Amino acid sequence: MKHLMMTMKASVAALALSVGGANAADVEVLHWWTSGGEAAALNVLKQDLEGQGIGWQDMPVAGGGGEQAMTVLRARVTAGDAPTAVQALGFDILDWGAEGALANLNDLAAQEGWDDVVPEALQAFAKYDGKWISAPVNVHSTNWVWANKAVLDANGIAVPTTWEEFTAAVEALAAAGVTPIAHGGQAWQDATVFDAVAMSAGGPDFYKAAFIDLDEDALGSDTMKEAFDRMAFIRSHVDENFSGRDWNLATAMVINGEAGFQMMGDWAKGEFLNAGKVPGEDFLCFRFPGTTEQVTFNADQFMMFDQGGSVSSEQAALASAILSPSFQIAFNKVKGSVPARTDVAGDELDACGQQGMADLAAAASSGNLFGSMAHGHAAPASVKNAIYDVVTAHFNGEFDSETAVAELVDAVSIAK
Amino acid sequence: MAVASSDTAIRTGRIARTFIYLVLLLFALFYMLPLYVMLINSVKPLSEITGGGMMNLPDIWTLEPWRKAWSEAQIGVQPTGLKPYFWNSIQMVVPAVAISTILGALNGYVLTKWRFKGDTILFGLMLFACFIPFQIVLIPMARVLGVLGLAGSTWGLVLVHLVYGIGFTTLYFRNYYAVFPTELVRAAQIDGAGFFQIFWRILLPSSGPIAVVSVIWQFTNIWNDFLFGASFAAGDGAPMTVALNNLVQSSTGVKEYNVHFAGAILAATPTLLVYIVAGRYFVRGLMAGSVKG
Amino acid sequence: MGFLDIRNATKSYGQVEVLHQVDISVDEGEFLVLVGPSGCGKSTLLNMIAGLEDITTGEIAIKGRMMNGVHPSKRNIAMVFQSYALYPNMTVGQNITFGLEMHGVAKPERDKAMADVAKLLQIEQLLDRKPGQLSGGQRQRVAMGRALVRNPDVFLFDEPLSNLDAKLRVDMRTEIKKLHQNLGTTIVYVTHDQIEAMTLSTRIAVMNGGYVQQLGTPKEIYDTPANLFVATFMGSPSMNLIPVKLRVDGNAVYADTKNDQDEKVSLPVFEPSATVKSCDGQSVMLGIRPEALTDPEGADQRSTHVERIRNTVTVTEPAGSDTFVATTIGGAECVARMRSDADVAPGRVSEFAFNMEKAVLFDPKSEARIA
Amino acid sequence: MAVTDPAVGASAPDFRTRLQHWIPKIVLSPSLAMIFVFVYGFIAFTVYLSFTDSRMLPSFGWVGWENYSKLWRLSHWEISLINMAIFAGLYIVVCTAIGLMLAIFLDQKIRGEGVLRPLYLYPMALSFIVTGTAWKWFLDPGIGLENVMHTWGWTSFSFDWIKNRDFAIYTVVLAAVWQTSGFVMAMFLAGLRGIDNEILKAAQMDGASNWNLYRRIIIPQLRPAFLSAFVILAHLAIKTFDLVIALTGGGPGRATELPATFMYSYTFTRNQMGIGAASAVIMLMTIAAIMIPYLYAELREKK
Repeated sequence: MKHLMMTMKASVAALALSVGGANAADVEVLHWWTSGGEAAALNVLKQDLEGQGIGWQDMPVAGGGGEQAMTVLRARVTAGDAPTAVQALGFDILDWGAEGALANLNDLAAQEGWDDVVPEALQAFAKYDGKWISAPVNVHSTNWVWANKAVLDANGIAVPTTWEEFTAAVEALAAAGVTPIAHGGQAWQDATVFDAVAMSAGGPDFYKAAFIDLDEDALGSDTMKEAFDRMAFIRSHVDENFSGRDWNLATAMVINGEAGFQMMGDWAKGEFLNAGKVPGEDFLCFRFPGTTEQVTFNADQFMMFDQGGSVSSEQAALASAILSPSFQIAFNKVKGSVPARTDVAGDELDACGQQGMADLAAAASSGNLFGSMAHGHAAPASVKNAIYDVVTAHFNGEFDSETAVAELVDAVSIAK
Repeated sequence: MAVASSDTAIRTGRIARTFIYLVLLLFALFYMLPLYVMLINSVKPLSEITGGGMMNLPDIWTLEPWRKAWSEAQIGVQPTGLKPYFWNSIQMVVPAVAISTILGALNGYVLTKWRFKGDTILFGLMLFACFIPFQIVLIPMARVLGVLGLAGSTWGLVLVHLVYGIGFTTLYFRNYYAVFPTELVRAAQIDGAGFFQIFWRILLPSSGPIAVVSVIWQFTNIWNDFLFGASFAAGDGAPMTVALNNLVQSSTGVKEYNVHFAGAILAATPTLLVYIVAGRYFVRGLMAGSVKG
Repeated sequence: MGFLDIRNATKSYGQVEVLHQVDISVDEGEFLVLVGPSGCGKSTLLNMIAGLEDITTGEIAIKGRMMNGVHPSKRNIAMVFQSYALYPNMTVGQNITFGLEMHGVAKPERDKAMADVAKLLQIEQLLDRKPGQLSGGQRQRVAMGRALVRNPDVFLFDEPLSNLDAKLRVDMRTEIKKLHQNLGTTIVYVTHDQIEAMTLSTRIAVMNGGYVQQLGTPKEIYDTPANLFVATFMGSPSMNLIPVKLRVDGNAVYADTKNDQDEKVSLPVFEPSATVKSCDGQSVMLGIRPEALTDPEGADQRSTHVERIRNTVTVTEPAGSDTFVATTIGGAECVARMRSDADVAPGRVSEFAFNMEKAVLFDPKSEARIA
Repeated sequence: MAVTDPAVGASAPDFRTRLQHWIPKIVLSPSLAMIFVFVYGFIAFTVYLSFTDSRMLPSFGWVGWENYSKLWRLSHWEISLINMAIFAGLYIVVCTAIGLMLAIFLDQKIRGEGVLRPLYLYPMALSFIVTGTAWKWFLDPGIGLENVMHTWGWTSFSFDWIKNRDFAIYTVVLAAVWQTSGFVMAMFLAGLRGIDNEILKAAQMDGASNWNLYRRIIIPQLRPAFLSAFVILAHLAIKTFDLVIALTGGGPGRATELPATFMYSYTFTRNQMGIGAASAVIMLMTIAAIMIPYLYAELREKK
């Protein structure tokens, strides 16, 4: 009993200072990178820190693209026991920033010149109110198409660069008896495709107006209806069993030559490499037709929770290690994404990776880099999920395109 | 089971019996199916799975996925397998099951043998508590655990499972003790036994069957819980289900289904064992009270 | 002041009073039986004596020591339950000594007490068995052993024989009576069986509806029941009740009614009291037990007041030692207890002898006996 | 005389008696305290949250009924309620029917009962984190049952419910029934074994056929088992969450959303805690509407 009372007192004191639960010289890291390659890559970071005498308390919570981890994070923060660093995406970072729960990394950022090397569109999610609050690890771009080269060659199809070429290619594959598009019918996968389709249908300005500014006119426009019509086209060229399928099983269809294309983020590359395929020879990677200039992205970052008003030395070391060029390359080589800083050399990456880096740099400088709606980098979670609802309902035939547009306007207005 | 029904009065004809056996076997197949899928795929190389034919027997049999799931698979940044988390779960489950069963037994004892005004209402309130969806308690629970200084500790988890299990254990024991002769308690009182002596010497020795029901129920629920385990355990103190989830779920990584299934069966082994070992007492326990009301 | 005193004890559950103002004083060595139909409050009263139920108002004292609020184990009582309440997980020996163990009696003493009791009840060979392995009669003995070993001031029995078959019940009844005579203990015994009450007790409290209807020796209860309830509840077959009209004629009082041939019948009341005499012209109930309504040859030879009535026999029930004969007098169904060789047959008119010395009168409105 | 205590003679209850009087309440109190804080306290907190503008974390700006009006405007919520009605209704009825049937069949002195019983019971022991995947595969027309039937030559066989918006909810029922019907079977089996055989013999003397014997004599006597099964099943139906997440993720589209998944998603992944809390309150009220009459009837009867 006495012991309990003491623990209580201690914890109340800890709450008052809002100090995390990990030991003084430890960092506790909440993340959802538990699959083989990702975890191994993260282990690089762990060893780096341990080399500096900083212990690493691992707190992995996988599931649902970080949804589980975010739930757990809320429980931890509510309990007054926030982890030191937390993997997070897009608006979640800004929301935590708005809660005032995150540490200000500006000193470190200035010292290491983050402002100059991290693309502006990405900075929008790493800074809140002018303060750096998280350390970006990578940039995933989501508007990739993955194709089986043998299948394309067999049907005499070149890499399509416009929507028209794409529809022709798809129909050619369908005529040849191959499933044209491999797709997994989960809300986030539907939305990933929708991102790219909307971008190709209406161009970057439309994309920004609709998904970032949430402009009602754009959301309710004929262009949006066109986007939904294109989704319907895609829906009619996926196989019957698409519903509920995991994305990597869809990727396996492309790998096995059962399907021609898959629209998926750059993490799909890992599946190809894992199956022993070589980029450019066995499989092709290219931007979704009609979005060749643009890059929609999502970026993994590590938010640093406030440790009593200042950045602890462990956090600084962790953040510094995350943004170090060597880690950026080592990690992204495994992850399939590209480094969050544009100043590192990409020689070690494969062909697709190098193209990704080049695209990113180009898009960043030409103002064509946009946060992905599907991955929570365009609008807050409530809006994102509201859009998911409509896109998925439409994709599964619940709405026709016209209804979908009306529902979209309505859903976004409720969620805003 | 050779109780009570050794003298069933019902006789069935030959055709009816054949039909009954057929139905029973069909259902046995139905219940076995998912386990079959899991077992079969846990002994195949990954290439056979992604190559299709998930219902087929393996071409190459391998125990590699099992070894990997147990001791090598990546759970967090380190390739520890499920092994270390097994012990975490045990540390959490054993006290939580033991305490909730004992408290449930004591509550059932009080509510049936030491009745007082308003006890029925209190019991109703405890029973209704069983129905609370766990998702809604997550945030306030986190706060309370934080204030108690139990956040991120095994004892915090034990407390959580205790709170949400006690309604059920109380229900089981109450129904069981309701048909336990009150005269025995009165006789013991006259003999000079006190509250705890009566419980310990008279009721508890006769509570075997219902204790089995309570333990099975609690063990299964607590062992399989994910939400609380993920939210209230610190990283390396996480229970088995959280580790399993980390093994199985990965949004953007390669999915090794054979390892996942091996891990799933490993994680389920203790509960399966409990059902197989204690299963025969289970029906007896249910019979002894909980369904008689 | 008696050995066990119950003074104005009442019991209420919330607003409902289930036991009203019970006043009983029991002397040392007495065998008090509480008898009545189920729900009459007899078990509640017993539980109050045991301390298993609170006393709402009033007092209960044993050996002059106030028992209100005293824990059952501190009252130095022992109780035998209807279901025997043997602890199923303990052996017979452990069952018997459990109470001693709880009272901190040392093991050697316990064993000796157990051996004595086991010898007394002839259950030595059962000591290592579990209650589940015993027959009904054996369990009954063990339950009594458990009570005896405590050597209490008062024994409480709660319908201890009702779970036994008929033959065993009679045997155990005799055995309990012997134990009482040999040990001279004070016993309070609850039963709904009036024969048990009559055979065992030194005094009976007949209870109904939460009231003690009559408290007295078995003879008093049987011969001079205080009211209609006691009259009908005690005795088997129960007392005949014939509606009559009282007629005072000088010093004599007659009970007038009609036989089943519609002839007027006048039965002279034996030694009428002043109260009876004051009831001229009133309709009352004449109570007469079957054994006081016989064939003329079977009538009590010592009785000087035997009246004869001719009436039609409706049913005869030969019971071996006696023959019970049903007839209708004054519109009421009556049973006469005749000798087994009495010359009666259904449908025939026979003579019925009334032993008026045993007859009693009741006021039908208040149901009380007119003394 | 074994024990007497001449010292005590006062009319006030002695210490031990008073202690004995309080011990039961003292023993009960920790459980009650826990229930009151962790269940009823939290329910009160949730009710309060449902009237606030909480989004990511609880906040305490009062917004009145706004969350409720938003909630009832969401077609998503409507779908999840309809699904709940379909799911709970079917799940409870089918589980009860299968459980009862298996129990009756198993009660016919079946050889191998000892093997069959654990086979029926074991699904309850598994968590859905992974059996969900097994089910998903099995139900998937491309790789599961339909595919197997096709390879066996029955090419017209079609079983694609999990991919079909109108039928997907039934696959959720199927998997849920798989998990709990064995447990219900055990409850009924226990009930059957507790029935007095003499009654059955008497009924047979009266010339009742087996069918009538069960319909008229045995099943009516299983009332307590029915009630217990109902409570357990109703409680599991309301809490069904993992199953949907693992099996369909709420899809295809939103076809298998249930209130529990709705609440979780609004509270935790959509940062609309106020609406999530409002949906939780509606859920609790529904549970209360079903359970309180039941509890009232059950507990009053036993008194």
